[in-house]
Amino acid sequence: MLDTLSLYVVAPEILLLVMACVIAMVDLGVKSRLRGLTYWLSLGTLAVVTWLCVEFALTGGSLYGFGGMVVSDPMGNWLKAFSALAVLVTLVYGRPYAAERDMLRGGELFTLSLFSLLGIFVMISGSNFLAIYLGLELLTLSSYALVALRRDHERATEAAMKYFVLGAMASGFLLYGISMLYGATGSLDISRVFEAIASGRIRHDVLVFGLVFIVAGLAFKLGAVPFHMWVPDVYQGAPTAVTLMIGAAPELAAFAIAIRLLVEGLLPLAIDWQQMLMVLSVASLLVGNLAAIAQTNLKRMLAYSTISQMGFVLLGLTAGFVGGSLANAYNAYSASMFYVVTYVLTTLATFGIILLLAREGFESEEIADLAGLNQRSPLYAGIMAICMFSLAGIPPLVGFYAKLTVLQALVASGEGLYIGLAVFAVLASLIGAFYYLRVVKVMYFDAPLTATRVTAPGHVRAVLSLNGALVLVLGILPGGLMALCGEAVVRTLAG
Amino acid sequence: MTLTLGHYLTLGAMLFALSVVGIFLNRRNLIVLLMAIELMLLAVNMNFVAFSYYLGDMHGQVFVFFILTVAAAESAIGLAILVLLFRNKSNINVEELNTLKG
Amino acid sequence: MGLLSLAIWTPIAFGAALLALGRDEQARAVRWIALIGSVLGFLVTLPLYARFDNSTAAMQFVESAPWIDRFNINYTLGVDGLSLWFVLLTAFITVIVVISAWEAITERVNQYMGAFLILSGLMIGVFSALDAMLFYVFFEATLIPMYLIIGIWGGPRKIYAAFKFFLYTLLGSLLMLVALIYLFWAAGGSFDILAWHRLPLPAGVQTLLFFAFFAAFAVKVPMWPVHTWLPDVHVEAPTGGSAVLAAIMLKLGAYGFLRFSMPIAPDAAREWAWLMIALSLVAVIYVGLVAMVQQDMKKLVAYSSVAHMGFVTLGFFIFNPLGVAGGLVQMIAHGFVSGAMFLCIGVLYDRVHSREIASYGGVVNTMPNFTAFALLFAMANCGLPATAGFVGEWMVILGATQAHFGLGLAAATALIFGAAYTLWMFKRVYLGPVVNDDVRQLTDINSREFLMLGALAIAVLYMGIYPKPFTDVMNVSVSELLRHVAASKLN
Amino acid sequence: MNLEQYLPVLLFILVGIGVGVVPQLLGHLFARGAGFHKPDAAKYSAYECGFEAFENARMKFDVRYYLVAILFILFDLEIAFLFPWAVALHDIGPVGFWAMMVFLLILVVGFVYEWKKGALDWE
Amino acid sequence: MINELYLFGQGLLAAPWWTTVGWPVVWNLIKIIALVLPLMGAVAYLTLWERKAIGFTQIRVGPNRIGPLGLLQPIADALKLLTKEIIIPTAANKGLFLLGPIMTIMPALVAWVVIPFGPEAALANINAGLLFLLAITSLEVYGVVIAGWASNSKYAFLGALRASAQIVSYEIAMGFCMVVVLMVSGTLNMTQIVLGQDRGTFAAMGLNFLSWNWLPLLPIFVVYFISGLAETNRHPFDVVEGESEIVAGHMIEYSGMSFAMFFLAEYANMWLVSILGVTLFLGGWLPPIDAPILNAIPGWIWLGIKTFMVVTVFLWVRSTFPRYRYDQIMRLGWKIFIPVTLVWLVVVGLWMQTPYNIWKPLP
Repeated sequence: MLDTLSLYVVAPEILLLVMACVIAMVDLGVKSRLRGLTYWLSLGTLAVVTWLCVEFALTGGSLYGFGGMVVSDPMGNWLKAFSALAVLVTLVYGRPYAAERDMLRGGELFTLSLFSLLGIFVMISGSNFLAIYLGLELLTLSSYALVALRRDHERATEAAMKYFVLGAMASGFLLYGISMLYGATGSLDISRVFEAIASGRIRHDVLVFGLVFIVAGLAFKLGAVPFHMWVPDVYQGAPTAVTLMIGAAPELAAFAIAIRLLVEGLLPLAIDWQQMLMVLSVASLLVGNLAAIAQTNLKRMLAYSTISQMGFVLLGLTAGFVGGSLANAYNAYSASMFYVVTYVLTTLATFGIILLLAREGFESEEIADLAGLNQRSPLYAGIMAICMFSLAGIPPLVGFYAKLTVLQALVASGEGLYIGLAVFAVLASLIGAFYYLRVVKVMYFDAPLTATRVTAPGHVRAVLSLNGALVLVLGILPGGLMALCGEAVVRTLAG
Repeated sequence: MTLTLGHYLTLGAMLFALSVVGIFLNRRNLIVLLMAIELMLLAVNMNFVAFSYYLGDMHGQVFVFFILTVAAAESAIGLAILVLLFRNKSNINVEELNTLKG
Repeated sequence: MGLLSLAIWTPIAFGAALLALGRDEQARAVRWIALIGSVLGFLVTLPLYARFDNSTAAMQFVESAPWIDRFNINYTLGVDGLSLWFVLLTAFITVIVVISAWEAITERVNQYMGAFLILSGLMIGVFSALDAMLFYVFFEATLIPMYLIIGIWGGPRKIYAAFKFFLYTLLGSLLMLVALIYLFWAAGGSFDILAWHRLPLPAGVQTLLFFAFFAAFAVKVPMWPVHTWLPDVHVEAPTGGSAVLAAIMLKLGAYGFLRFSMPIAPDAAREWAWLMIALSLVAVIYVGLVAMVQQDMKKLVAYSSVAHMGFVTLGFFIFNPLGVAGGLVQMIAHGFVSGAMFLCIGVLYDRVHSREIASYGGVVNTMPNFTAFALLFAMANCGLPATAGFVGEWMVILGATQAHFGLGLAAATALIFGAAYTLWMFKRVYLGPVVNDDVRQLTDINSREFLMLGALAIAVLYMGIYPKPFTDVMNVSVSELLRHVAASKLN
Repeated sequence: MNLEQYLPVLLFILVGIGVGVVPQLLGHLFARGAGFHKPDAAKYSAYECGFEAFENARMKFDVRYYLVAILFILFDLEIAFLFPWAVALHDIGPVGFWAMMVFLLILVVGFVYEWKKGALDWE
Repeated sequence: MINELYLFGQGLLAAPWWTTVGWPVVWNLIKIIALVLPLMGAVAYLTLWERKAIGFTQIRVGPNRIGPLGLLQPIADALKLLTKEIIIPTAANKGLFLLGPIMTIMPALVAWVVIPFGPEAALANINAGLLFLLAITSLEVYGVVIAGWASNSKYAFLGALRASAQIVSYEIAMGFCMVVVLMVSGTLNMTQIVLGQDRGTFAAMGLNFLSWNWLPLLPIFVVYFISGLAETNRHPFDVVEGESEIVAGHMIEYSGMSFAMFFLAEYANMWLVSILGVTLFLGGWLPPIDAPILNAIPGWIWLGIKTFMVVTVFLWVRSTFPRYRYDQIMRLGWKIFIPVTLVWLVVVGLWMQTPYNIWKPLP
């Protein structure tokens, strides 16, 4: 069981775990003026882990460890690399914010971030219900604590409580579904579950019963309507740095487990879950976009925007198995993957700006707080505008290609229903364009409330600029990332 | 009367339904909410143990062990958040959780 | 790097550099760099005309490079007789716009200039793209700078106008996006527009595609009844924005009809031509009447633009060489004339800060030179012979008469409306006694404005007197297009 | 599963409850029967060193009790993990042993963390 | 003889319900009563022995008025408590108030079900014996909390909080101790645990008592014993009922037989912890030295002797040590016992990986 291969497969996780513990210990030892040490140590760890995952991904094969408990495949490794990078960027953006709000005093921010990333990693590499569940819980438990990190902040604790209750309930749903599948198939191993279901010996209604709970649990985690209630509250209530921590990297993990559970495990039931996802995504697109229009709070608006964007991701997942054929599967799943990766990229920059603007004692949460940003700081206004246009799906920004790939996957199915969905999605994103434009409007057309220039530490500024530039550059040259996602999905599902 | 798998599953389903109802209908006290969540996990455990015994497969029971642990960690964090909430708001009524709206 | 790429990326590079490096403190330098960039951008388009081969309908100056492998999207550029002049027109108008903003814009000059330069490159990209996705990217990307231009430097209701502009046009083009993706799939994984031209499609699909394209292009043109965004936007946009919008952006839609709707869905185009013609006639006549009652100069010119673009679409959908070529010539002419009209209004607005016709009267007394230019452009707008406006309208009317006498008659009446509202406005603004102090204190145009209006005046006159260079370029392409459209794709 | 061995457990629980209930019942009966049952307000009020109770007994208490409870849950669960491991230690060999050592190491990290954070300090 | 009794009972009725359900229940009830009655006696006389023992350490006689040598003292106490009025305070939560004592005494008794009094003499020889024990003793804390809460009195409430915090704190250390014992014995079955101590180098030499767990696991044994003191809230860890601070802790509002339940539970628990310690560390019913004369003595007598000795140490400790402060108690539990047991757990684990492993699994 404990062979070298297994250890090799989980090498990034091991490194992450060790460093998370080390950083926790170092944090206890250092004097407060040396707090920077843990920060840089975290960044270094994340950089190394990212590099490691990229290396793994480039080797391209699928390796199983611990008797099939975990798997290291290209899709997983890329997602891990991206999520590690996302956490790294989150920490870079979030640190000045956290420092001003006395959130660094305990030093838990870095440790908990690394642990939540560890949870993400385990989720992504899990190929067994147990491993996936444990990863999920590690992620969510760390997230609960992160949300409540500002102990004296009423809204943050309230958000934490809501997040906790609904998150725990989602885990319960997921677990109940898993228990049903376990009972029906007799295994917790995803590939064995697949085989058992594919054999056709198991009663369909039992499987669907379990499936409903699994999809509901996943929908909770992804924040799809009607399981989205927690998203706006948590986005708004959590300290912005934590909002980013919850809103960026975990989306990658949620996508990964959706693929693992639904595609790798339950593909023979695709007809059933695709229908459920369709309903979820249509509802998400509709509710997310419409509710976002009514928001005045920027974080809350972005929460609803996330809901609608997740609708798009789910839409991609529905188009994999069409008319009894899997011909469209790679296309559809890689479209979703591309969507979620680019979404995370854009979200990072968006919240990066919000974090920058949030000076001490002033959260910069209202959309109106962005007024006249263009006069105060054209660079940051430009980055924010790029992100907003990207989220709205305007070319030549990366968000456009994300929508393009998903729509293309839908249309390529060649069925009227899917083309209808594509048209619906297009109309929904038109509604979406409205509220994204409103943000741009506030930044560019309104007069500024203050004249203070926005300042940031040099490296934060550099990373933020790079991030914004990437949204644009990937919009002009999206081919590489698209090919990467396609390749990763093909290799993973084929291998 | 012998106990069959169906009995255990029914019990599990009832517990689960009870906890879901508890979460959604409870408007009074957050502690009850936490208890409902624990109950939900116990319902799942019931399922797992029943299946595990029925299938003659240990993995289900191992899973239960992990669920128990996670449930403990979960309630630990839940209680901690609850304490924070109580200190900030001086009550733990579900209905009072209304600062965040929109 | 090919000529077309140069034409696209030169202004974009300058624009991006201005955005990145420009500061308000160095407004003077910014203006000069913008001017250099726009002039350079114009100069690189000249060889396109010089080296253009009139005798073939094939794409020229073609360059191609793989862009997004996964969807077989290529960076393919090329121009034919249909698109060549628009490339030049765009680059030319950009120079004019940069000059027009020299003094009018004092805040965030670098952003203004940068936006226009980038917009120019993007629009050239639209006209020269031969890959549908490339076309779409350029087509949509133009929204961003235009949105900002309207929103930042626009009038009192700029925000309303900017949103209206953005959302109206986005709605249309998103439906087109679905159509493009469908075609990609139907063509077996290709976004090559020319390949799509040859793609056989069933009638039902053609109809759906036709209307998807219609949604995008009709809004952009704009055709009645989806034209309502245009007057609002024109009124609120800054002078340069209005000029570019009227001169070029409207042409993007009309060009789209030629490049997409008609050749890809010829059967549907023929089937639904009656609708297009009907809408065009409504635009020409009804909107012409609407223009007559306007109190706001810009609004008046905006409605007149809708009417003139009605001529264009009318010409296109009568499917004869005169009509299509006439439509194209009308597009170019309207590019010069409407741009000039808006710039004239801009000249007045810079001085008086009012666009109400009622605020003016007797401008000729204080601004004689300017009034001369204004008269020329007004005449061109009514389609006076020997001006640019005449050629296109005359060709379209002739073409329409060929198709059906009634059509020609209806189109011809529009000329009367055009003359009526343009000249009435001219009379009220420029002629008569000086009506108020604002007008009394007007100073005549300076050399910069003279240069700008003069260049446009030369273009208008040249095109009116000697339109052969324009028609020569497009003849072969137009007949090829019509031959293609005439053949059914159903089998 | 050999459930027969649990029959005495069940019975013993019943007996245990009986041992709890019966004497209390007897006590009540005796006290009432013998006339010792003489309620009065002072006797039936909560003990407060002779004072009137001046505050609700359901008062706020030190958060450290919560902390102890939370830590207890975590450590107790971890003991639950150790139980099957310990029983099987003879069979699972060095790999099993070292796997648990890794687990314990992580646990110790957590333990040291809370120690240093002062979660274990009572004053 | 026991077997004959069993067969006799089974033969009383031929009906199937009797042989499969009825008689086993009756038989088990008989066994339970046969266990509970002596246990109650032992508990009662432990109180007397406590007073006597403390008396001896303080060079006085202790109770000596009622009966010869004061031997009837416990009976007198019991009668007195039985006739006392049971007070249920007005502010109390009635149902819970009455439940508190029951929840306290029940686990203290039920735990005995798995204690082996001899090789075949456990009421329930279940495989998960130790686990069951841990589970059932954990219920103890409910009684404390319920009593403290239901009384609706500050003293009771604080006392309950203190008691429960203390109990759970030491439960961790105690749990670790049991884990270590499990490691070396490789079974949860109490009987097997005892039998496992009968082997080893010293046992082969006839010095069985040196092969018992207490020697190789000496630190664990010490921790276990002290934790046992704390678990039962005995001196020097009896701050929960510290008379000078919070009078009687969670039991303050109880009187008469209700109070007696707590009292009984405490002493039953003392016995339980002692007998458990004997089972886990001191060889259970096994004779200390492999000598025929000692082997001839029945196992339950050995068990009784050892348990009595351990219980006496409880009393001895009480009369010797001053009371700990509460923070000292918590520090001892968390900061000393847990690390010590953890370290010893690792040491024993490592030891077992070496060739010098002295604990071979039972065949």
